[in-house]
Amino acid sequence: METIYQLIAGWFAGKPEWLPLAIAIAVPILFIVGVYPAIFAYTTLVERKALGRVQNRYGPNRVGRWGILQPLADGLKLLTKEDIVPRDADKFTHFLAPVIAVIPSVLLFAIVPIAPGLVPVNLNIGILFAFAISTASVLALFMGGWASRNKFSLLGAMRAVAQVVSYEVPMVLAAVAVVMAAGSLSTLDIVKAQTRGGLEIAGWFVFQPWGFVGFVLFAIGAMAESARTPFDIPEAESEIIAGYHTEYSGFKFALFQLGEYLAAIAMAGITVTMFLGGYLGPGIHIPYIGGFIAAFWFFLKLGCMILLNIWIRGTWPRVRVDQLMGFAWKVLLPMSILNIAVVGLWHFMGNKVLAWGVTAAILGLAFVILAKISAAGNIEKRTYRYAN
Amino acid sequence: MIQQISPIPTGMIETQTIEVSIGPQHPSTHGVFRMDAVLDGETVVGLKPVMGYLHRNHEQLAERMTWLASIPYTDRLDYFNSMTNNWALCLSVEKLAGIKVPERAEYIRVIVSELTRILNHSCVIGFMLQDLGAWGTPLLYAFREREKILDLFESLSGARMMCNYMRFGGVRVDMTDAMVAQAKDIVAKFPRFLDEFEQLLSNNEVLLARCQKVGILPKELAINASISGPMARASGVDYDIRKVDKYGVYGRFDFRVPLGEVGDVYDRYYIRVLEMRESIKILNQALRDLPAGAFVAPEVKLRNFKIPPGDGYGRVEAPKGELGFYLVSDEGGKMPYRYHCRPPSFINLTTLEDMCLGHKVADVVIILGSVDIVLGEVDR
Amino acid sequence: MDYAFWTISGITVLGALLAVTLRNLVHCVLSLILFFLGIAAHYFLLRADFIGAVQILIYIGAVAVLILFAIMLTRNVTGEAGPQEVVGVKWWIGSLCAALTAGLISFAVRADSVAETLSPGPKATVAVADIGKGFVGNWIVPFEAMAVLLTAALIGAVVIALEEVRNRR
Amino acid sequence: MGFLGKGLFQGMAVTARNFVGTYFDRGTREKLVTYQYPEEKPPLPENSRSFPFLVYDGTPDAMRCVACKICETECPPQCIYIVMDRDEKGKPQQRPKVFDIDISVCMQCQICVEVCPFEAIKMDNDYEKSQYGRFDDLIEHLPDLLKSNEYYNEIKPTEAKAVDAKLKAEAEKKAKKGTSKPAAAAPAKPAAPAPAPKPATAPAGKITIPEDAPFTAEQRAWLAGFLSAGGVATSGTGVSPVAVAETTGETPVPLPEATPAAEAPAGGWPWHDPGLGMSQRMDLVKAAPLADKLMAAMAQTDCHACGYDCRGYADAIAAGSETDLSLCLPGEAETAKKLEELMKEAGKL
Repeated sequence: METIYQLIAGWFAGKPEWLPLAIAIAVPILFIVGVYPAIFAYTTLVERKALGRVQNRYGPNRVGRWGILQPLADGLKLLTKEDIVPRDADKFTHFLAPVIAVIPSVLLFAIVPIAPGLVPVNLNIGILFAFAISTASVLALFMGGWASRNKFSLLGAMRAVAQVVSYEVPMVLAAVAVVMAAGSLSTLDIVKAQTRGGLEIAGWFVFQPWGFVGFVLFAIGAMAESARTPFDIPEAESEIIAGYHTEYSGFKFALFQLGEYLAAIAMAGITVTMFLGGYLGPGIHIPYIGGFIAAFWFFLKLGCMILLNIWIRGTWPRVRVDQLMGFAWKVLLPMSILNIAVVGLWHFMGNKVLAWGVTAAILGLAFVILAKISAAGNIEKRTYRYAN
Repeated sequence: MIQQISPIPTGMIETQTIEVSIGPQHPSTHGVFRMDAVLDGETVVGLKPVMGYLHRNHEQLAERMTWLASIPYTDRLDYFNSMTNNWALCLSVEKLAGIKVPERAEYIRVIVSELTRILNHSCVIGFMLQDLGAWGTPLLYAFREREKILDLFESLSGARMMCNYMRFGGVRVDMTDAMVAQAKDIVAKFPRFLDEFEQLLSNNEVLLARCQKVGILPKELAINASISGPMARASGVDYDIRKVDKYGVYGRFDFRVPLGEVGDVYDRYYIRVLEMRESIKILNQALRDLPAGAFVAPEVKLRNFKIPPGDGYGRVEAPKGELGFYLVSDEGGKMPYRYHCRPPSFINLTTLEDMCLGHKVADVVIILGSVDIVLGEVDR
Repeated sequence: MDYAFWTISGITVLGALLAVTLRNLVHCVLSLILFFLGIAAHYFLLRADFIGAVQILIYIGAVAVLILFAIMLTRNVTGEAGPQEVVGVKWWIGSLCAALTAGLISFAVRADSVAETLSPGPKATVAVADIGKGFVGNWIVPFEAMAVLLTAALIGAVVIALEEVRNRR
Repeated sequence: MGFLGKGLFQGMAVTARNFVGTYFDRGTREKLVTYQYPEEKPPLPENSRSFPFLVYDGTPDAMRCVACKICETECPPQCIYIVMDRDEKGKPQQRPKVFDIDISVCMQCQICVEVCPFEAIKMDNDYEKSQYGRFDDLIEHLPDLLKSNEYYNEIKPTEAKAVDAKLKAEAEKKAKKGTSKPAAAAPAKPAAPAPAPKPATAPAGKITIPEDAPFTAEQRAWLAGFLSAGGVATSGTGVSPVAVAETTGETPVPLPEATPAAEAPAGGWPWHDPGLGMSQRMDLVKAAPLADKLMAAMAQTDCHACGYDCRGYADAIAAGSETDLSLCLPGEAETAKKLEELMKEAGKL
C-alpha cells in the first residue's frame, strides 16, 4: 500500500489529496479479491486434474480445452442451485457462517508480500495478524455446524474447533522461531532476513536445521488449519458425511469451499514467506523487471506448495480424531518448543557450520525419541503364519 | 433399547450421549445400510446395525422359478463376485441332482473364481482405504487392475459383472485359447500391481496407526458367531472351505491359508493381500493344468430340468466367506421347494457391534469396510 | 476518525447488549465475539496493532472458542437453552457491577495521566519491540510470576484431566 | 521399520510414479485406463451381451420366431410378452403378433437365447438404449426388436456363422427327408416352391398355397403340413441346447431325449398342420393311434419347450413315461385341455 502510494502520489499533484490514497487502498484490495479467487478457481481445477492423474484418470476435460472453463461451469452451477436451509436451522447463523468463512481467508492475504516492498499492507505485526485472523475462521466452522441442527454437522463443528485450536499452538510456536531469527514480525522483514551474502537462495530458513523442522511443523499446522487431507476430519466424508457443511448447498457451500481454499493458499503463501524465502530468487534485482521476476518466484513457490498439498491429498489416508490431537500435543508441540530453544542456540553460536551440525543433531535426536515414544504403542511390525 | 458401555461416571462433568443414525444414506455404509450409533463425544458406546433396506426377496423368488432361472439372480447377491455365487448354486444343485462336472469345467470354474477373489480383495482394500479417507487412490488403482479381469469376464461370459456364467454341470461358454492367454497375462502382471499396492499402503504409518488394534474380533467370538472367510482367518481361525471341503478340484492345488493373530482391521487388510498372492499361485497352476474336453456335462438339460425329491447344501469359499445354498426339491422337481442362501456378508456383519464398541466414529466406518459387505447379499 | 470511532463503539455496545440479553446461549457467545471484535477494532484505531491482534488471537481465538466448547460439551446444544430468569436478583447484581465499572472507568479517564496516554497521535504508537523489552526489562518479575502461575494452572488442569481419565477406566 | 514416515514417502513415490506415468501412457492403457466414452468406445468382445433382439432372414416378415413362448416362460424376470398371431379366422399362425421386451426389467441374462430352439432370439451388442420416458419408451416392441441375420453376422461373426451352418444342415436334412418321402407318395408336386433360395429359413407360415392351385382339400392340407414342417426345420437330432457351443468350436451336445423323427405313416400326416383348427385336426386323426391324436392336439412347432420334440412328447405321454400334460407352451391352454380330454378318453387318466 505504502509503495503504491509513494509511486502514484507524485502523479496526482494537483488533484484532491484523498485520491491517491484511495487508489493506493483500492489497488491492493482489487488485487486480493481479483487475483486470489482466480487462483482459487484454478487451484480447484488443477487439484482435480492432478488428483485424476495420480489416480490414473483424466480429470475434468469436457468444459473447454483441458477443462479450462470447468471452474466457471462449477460456479454457474452452484449459483443456480437451490439454496436449502433445514427447517429447524438457526437461519441467521446458518446464513452468516459462510460469509464469516471467507472474510478471514481474504484478510490473510493482506500481509503476504509478492515482490520487494510490494505487500498489500506492511503491518509491523504481520505474522501475529495472520494468526489472529486465522483463528477467526474456526468461528465460521462452528457456526455452520451448530446452526445446521444436524448431528453430523455438530460433530464436524466440534472436530473443527478442537483441531484448529490445537494446531494453532505448534504453528505459532514454529513461527516464533522464524520471528526470533528474523528479529521482526513484519513479513517484509522476514523475507529480507533470508538473504545472505548477496545470495538469494542460501539464506532461506528452510535450509537451516531449525528452519527445516519449522517448515515441516508449520506446513503440517497449515494443512490442519485449513482442514486439508490428511487432517480433513472436520469434513471427513466417510465418517461424518461433510461435517459442518453437510447442510449447505448452492453458493453458500461454494463460499465455504472458497474460504477453505483461500485459507489454504494464504497459508501456503505465508509458509513460502517465512521459510522458502518469499519472493527471493535469482534475478530479482534486475532494474525494471526485477519486481516481476520476484513475483514470478513467489507464485512459483506458492504453486509448488499447493501441488505438494494436492500430492499429499492424493496419497495419504486421513488420521483419526484422537490421533490428530495426540499428534499436535505430543509430537508437534514438544518439537516446536525445542525448535525455539534451538534457534536461540543457533543465534548465539558464532561458527555457523558447527551450529548447523549441532542443531541438526539435536533436532534429529529429538525426532527419533519422539517418534519412538509416540509410535511404539501403536505401530507394530507383524508376521503372518500359514495353516498347515 | 441400545446397550451402552461405560456409563458416564457421576460427579464429573455432565456430558450427554447423542444418537446418530449412520446411514442409510451415508457415504461409507456401502449401500443402504444403517447403523444406529450412540456416541459419547466421538466414542461409540452403543451400535445397532439395521438392515433390510435392499431386501429383494431372493429366496422366495427362487422358489417360484426354475432352477436355471435362479442363476442370474445369484449374480445380484454379491454383485462383485457373481462367479462364485453362480458356483455356489451350481454346486448345490449338482450335489442334489448327482451331476458329474467335466474336468475342464472344474478348472475353468477355479480360474474364474480365483480371479474373482483377487478382484474382490483388491477392491475391498480400496474401499476400506476410501473409508480411511485416501480419496480413492488405492481404490482406483484396484479398479484399474479389476478392469483387466472384467475384460476377460466380458469376453468369456458376455457381461462384466453379472456374468451368469456357470450352468448345472459346467460352464456356459468354453474358454478359448485366446482367453487363456489373456488370463495368463493378467496373472503374470498382477503380482507387480500387488507390490505397488503394498508399497503404497502396507507401511503407511497413517494406515498402520488407524488400523492396528482397531476392531479386534477375538478368535472365540469369530467361531461362536460363525464368521467365515478372510475375517475368520484374520482372527486366527483356520477355516477355508477350499481346504475343508476340497470342492471342485481344489484338492489338486498347492496353496496355503494365511492366518492372522490379532484379528484387527490391519490383519483383515493384510490377510486379503496374502490371500491374493495365494490365489495367484492357484491360478498359475490351474492355467497350466487346464485339461481339454467338454466344458459342460452333456446329460444336463436346460429346459425342464428336474431334480428328484431331496435336499442338499452346497457351499463354496466365496471371497467374503462361506456362501452356501440349502435346497429342497419336492415332487415335480421343476423348481425348489425351499431355497435358502447362507450369505457370508450378513453373518460376518453380526459381530459389528462387538468390534465397534469403545472405538471412535471414524473407526466404525473402517471396521465396516474391513468386514467387506455387499448389501445385495446382506439383505438378499 | 470520529465516524469510525462512533461506528465501532456502536457495534461494540450492541454486541455487549446482545450478549447479555439474548436467550440462546450460543447466540450470546456469538454476540460476545462481536463485542470482542469491536474492542480489537478500537485497539487498531488507537494504533495499538499488537494489542489488537492479541485481543483477536486470545479473546476470539481462544476464550470465545473455549466458551463455545464448554457450552457444546455441557448443554443441550441442539436445543434451546430453556426458560431463563431475565430480570431477577442476579440481574440487579450484574447491573450494579456494570455501573460501578463504568463509574470507575470514567473517573480514570477524567484523571489527566490516563487521558494523556490515550490521546490519539503518533507518539502513542506502541512498538512491539517496546513491549518485548518491557516484559524482559522493567516488568521481568511480574512477567515471570505470571508465567509461573500460568504454568501451575496448566499442570493443575492436566492433573485433573488425568485423574478423570483414570477414574473412567 | 526404518524411520517414522518412511511408509508415507514410499506411498508418495507410488503416486508420483502414477502421476507421471499417465503422461507417458500413449494408448497402452496401462496407466491411463479411461475410455472417453462418447468419442471412444471400448471394443466389445464377441460374447458381449446387452439386450435381446429377434433375427429375421431377408425381410422382416421372415422372422425366425414362431411364438412358441419358451423364452417368455423361461425368462427369469419375466420381461417378455408374446401373443401368437392369428389370421382372421382365428387360426394360429406361427409367428408372433406381439413381442414385447421390457428393457427396464430385462436383466440381460441371455437365458432366452439359450432356451430358444429356433435360433430366433439373440443378444445384441447395443448398450445405448437410454430413453427419456420411464414407461412406454423402455418397452421394445416387435418392430424395434427385429434385426436382420446380416446384422447378427456383423456383431457376432463366429457365433452367427455357426448358427447359419447348423440351420442350413438341418434344412438340408429336412429337405432330403421331405422330398424322398412325398415324391413317392404324391408324385404330382408342381407347386413345391418351398425351399428355394433360403430353404433353411423360409418360415412355414409365410408360404401359402395359391387359392387357384389344382389341389383337393386333402392334398392342400397335406401340403401345408409338409411345408410348415420343412420350413420350421427342427426335428430330432442336432438341436443343441447350448447354442453358443458352436461358437467356441466344441461339438454340439445333442439332446439325449430327442427321439429321431418318426417316419411319416403311409398315409402321410395330413393332420400335421397347426394352421388347421383343433377340431379339424381332431377330425383328421379320428382313426389314428393315441400318440398321433395327442400330437395332433399339440402346436407341433417342435419347439422343445416340453423337453422333447412333438413326436417324442406325444409318445412319452402315450407310453405313460410323461405325466405332465401342461408342457406344450405354444399350444397354450387349448392343447393342455385337449390332451387331458384325450387321455381321459383313452382311460389313462
